[in-house]
Amino acid sequence: MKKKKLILEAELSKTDPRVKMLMVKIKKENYRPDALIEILHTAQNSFGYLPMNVLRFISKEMKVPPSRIYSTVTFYHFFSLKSKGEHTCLVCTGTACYVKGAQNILDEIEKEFSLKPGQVTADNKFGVQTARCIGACGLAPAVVMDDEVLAKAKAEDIKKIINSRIGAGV
Amino acid sequence: MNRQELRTIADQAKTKQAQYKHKVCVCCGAGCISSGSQAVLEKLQEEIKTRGMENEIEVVPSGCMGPCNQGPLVKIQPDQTIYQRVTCENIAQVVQSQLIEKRPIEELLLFADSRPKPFVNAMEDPFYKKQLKIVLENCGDINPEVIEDYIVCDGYKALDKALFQMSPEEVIAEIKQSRLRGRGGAGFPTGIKWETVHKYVADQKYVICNGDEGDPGAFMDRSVLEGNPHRVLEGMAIAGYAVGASKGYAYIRGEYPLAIKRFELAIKQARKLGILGVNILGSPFSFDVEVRIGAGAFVCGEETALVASIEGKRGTPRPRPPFPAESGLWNKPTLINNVETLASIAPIINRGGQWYGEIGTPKSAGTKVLALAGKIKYSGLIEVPMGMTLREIVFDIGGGVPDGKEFKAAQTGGPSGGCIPKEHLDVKVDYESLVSLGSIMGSGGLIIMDETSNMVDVARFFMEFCMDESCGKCVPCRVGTKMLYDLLCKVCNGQGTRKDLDMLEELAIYVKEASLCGLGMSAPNPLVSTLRYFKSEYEQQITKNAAVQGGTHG
Amino acid sequence: MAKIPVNIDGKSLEVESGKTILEVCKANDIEILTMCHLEGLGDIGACRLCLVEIEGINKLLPACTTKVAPNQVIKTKTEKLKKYQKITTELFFAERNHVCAVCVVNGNCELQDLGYKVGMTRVRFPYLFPKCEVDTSHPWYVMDHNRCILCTRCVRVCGEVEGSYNWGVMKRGVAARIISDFNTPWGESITCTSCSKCVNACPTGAIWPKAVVQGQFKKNPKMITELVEKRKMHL
Amino acid sequence: MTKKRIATVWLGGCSGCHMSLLDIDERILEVAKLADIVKCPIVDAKEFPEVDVALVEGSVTSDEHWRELEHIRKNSKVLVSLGDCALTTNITGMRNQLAKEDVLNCAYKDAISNDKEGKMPKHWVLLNLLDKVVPLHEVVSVDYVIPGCPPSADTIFYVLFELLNDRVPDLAAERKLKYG
Repeated sequence: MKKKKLILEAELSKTDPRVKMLMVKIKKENYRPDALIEILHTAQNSFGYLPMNVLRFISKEMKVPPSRIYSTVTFYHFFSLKSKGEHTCLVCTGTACYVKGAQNILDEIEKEFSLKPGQVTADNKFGVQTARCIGACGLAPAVVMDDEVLAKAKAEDIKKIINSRIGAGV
Repeated sequence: MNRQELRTIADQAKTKQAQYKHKVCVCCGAGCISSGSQAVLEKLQEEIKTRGMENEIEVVPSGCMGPCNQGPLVKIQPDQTIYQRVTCENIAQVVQSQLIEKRPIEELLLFADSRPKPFVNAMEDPFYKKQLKIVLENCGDINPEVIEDYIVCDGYKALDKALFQMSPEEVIAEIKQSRLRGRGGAGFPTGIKWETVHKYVADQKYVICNGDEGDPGAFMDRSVLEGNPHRVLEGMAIAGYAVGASKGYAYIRGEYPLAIKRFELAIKQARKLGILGVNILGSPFSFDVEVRIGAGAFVCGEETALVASIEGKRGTPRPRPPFPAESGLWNKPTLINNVETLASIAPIINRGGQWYGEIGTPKSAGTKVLALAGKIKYSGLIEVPMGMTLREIVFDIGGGVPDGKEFKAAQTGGPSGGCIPKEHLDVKVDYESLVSLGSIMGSGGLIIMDETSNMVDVARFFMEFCMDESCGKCVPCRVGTKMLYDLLCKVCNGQGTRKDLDMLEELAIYVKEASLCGLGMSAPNPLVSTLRYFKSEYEQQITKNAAVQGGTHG
Repeated sequence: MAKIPVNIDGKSLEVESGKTILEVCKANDIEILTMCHLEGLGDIGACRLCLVEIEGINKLLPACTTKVAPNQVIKTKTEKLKKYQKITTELFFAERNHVCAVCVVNGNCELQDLGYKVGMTRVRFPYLFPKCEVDTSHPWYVMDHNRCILCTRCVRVCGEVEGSYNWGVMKRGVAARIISDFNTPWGESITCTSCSKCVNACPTGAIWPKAVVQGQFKKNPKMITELVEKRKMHL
Repeated sequence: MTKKRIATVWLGGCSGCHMSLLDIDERILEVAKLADIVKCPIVDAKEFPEVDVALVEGSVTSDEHWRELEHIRKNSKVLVSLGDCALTTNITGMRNQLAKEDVLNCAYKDAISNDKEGKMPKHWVLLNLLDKVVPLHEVVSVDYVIPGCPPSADTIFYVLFELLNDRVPDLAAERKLKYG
């Protein structure tokens, strides 16, 4: 059986503004272990995802056992251990969107970019995700491109938008 | 601030509003924002300013107005005219024609493209006429980000009444008399829940607002939190007073950033006015609320899992008893109510439990907010009295199925609910009637399916959802839902056998009865209800297979 | 302690109030099947083997977490319960790769014993055959996820008794796995004290010491119970 | 009384169950009084004849096994899964975690005993491995089972003897269940 190598990531620098923000939040929550999820939200907001060194940092600062942190992070959909990509396309697969053809959009994206939900392109430019329901059922099928909700989405348009974003290289 | 000052604020705000000739609300619910209402709002403000009409016309970004599919929506008060699909280009025309010349723009009116004669007063349109708005009464008419707007509409009056004219026992009696039932899905009588928490003696109790609206196809709580957060806050404070809690948590889905933002703003504003905090409105009662952001786990809608999540752990449920009312958050007595339940509290206190109890059916009192979506002409958010028939909701309010297709089934209650076929279109939408058909009221999602929907596939879709969302703690749900999903896939792929159908039925009952929490107990519902009403579709899938059986392996 | 009357399987009993149904049954020689329960550890009601029927309650409740109440009429051996116990057992076997023939605890396994007790002759449900890792990085012990039934006895003994919180559960549903620290190899754990409590708490062949061969290892879960009792004595 | 006819078959297994069957020793005489063993890996018979009882060892690992098992089912009054492989796939099922290609490569190309240019066996008369090994009851209906790896001779004899005497064996009630 292959042994997983323990990857020793670079220690976080305390001068990193993102780390500072995280520290402020941890202090504000008084190092209380029950605020773990709030703190993870803060960390993910500033880092974009939850890299292992950030989790180690939180574990050390809050004195919460590693297993507890890892089990919490992997329980919730919202937290990601991997980078989601610079640009993200989130396709809602809630019931209303499903009934109105969300799967077709996902299929088309997979055809065009060879990405399945949860995957990111090799250059980390673009990632595809699904959500269980973003609560925009009246506008089904809904797609969230970066932070913008696109109502009544059509596969063709989505592909165009994605291409223009990746191409723009912003 | 004391109660006198609160009244002064209300009076001042009222006087200020009276000077305006018109109030123009631009819907800034999440639906309309994604249709571009933010730009419309800015354009409108600019237009009013350039015309120098700021003292005549009040422009308000409001919460959800209902027909999300037609957005962005703009509502003109007091005429009650709603314009649909308003763009920045239309704004000048709207101001000129409607506000100055008092001439409604026919082609922009709500449902202008689908009704032979659209209504100038939108409230006369069947979409609105059949509704009864209690929870949503101010939603779409006030600016959810301005506390004064809420106070003008008798906001926090119920809290004032409860704190100064009623004992906690009287508040509970009023709620009991209203026969309000939990709107989160199970329909447990709210008054009895409050009474239970009230009777436990503890140094600390908690009130939790459950805004973890996880059902795919449901956006009622989201709209309430976004459109009228103060109403929920008021409900929480009254609940806190009644049960003796000084601390509240609002657990809101991380997927609803706007709702979180507005609710946090509402808390801040209320604290500033002394409506939250120590000695509320000068009374001895103290209460404060904190927001907890959900991180994406459907099972956290289950109250014991919700508690675990607020404690910062994996959101796994635990067996009940003990119920949270006895031992909840940090093992203290905890009241957990859904957003919509809490939003129903203030009107009940203001207008009396008897008034509320007379709405709806004998067993299910009051109104229910429903989210209409799927294959339906007018999708969106509606509120109807309990006991309205499904037919009225789908055809009179929702306008029926579009594109000349035929209605096939309505799915209620999300992944915990079932499918109601067209034979039962005349079912009354209330807790008991839906249960008798093998579905549940749930949180209020109503997804309409037309003849093109494959019901076996629908069952598979929901089973996949439950399998993914199973926390993995108990065996029936963890392994059972996976087995059911695999079997359903097999049937969908045309490889199922009669034996598989029998196994589906056997396992479904087992998962339903042996699972630990509500997720597992209700996970088989969509499967069971489709098996009940659409068994022929399952059988078709199997007979298709009978012809090829024996040769497909390898 | 106050005594209250209850009726279990037709027998009228006077039992101590405040006890769980499981404790009461044990004290009165009424057999209840369990798997996630280990005396001394906190109960979680997860395996659903100890479900009982209680008159007047329309749900099946786990005996391990439900306290007895006065005049309760409890049934522990109805046909329905027996059927469900059998299905649960089958699902345990179908979920992971329980190849008894090559397992170190073959013949000394709580899961096998459970199968014999419920009379499981075969698993009617399709085996899932998940791909599971075997973590051999610890110098003395092995964690074999093929045999794990997610009872979380190891997780609880590690946190509640040893206090080192090496074990946790990651992900959810059928993808859930027991993890050491940050899902890192057990041998590299910064919290594990190598105390072997998890080895003895584990009911199956999921955690075992390296120095044994197939069918040769006998666990001692009672040791955990005794340890917890001794700790309470403050000698 | 006419004698019953017994067949024993060995699909994807190690023959250990048959060894255990032979371990019933002198009790084979009791069986012989009641039945003839008309087909067995150690009896030279080509076709599978019609029988009263078929004991099938091993799991279904290839298309050939599948066809054979279907044939056995058609020609047997009572079909018994003999041993863990037949029941759970046991050791043979351990390859189910892997892709079929990896399994074949491991055996025919990457094994140390192979020359560097190992060749995949590919001919229409050769059997084709199934993607997944399956237990007997996922292919045909099975009447009785004898778990164990191998089942003890006592258990095998018990089941066989009961069946030959037209009684219903009940391993659970007789406390004869044993896995592994």
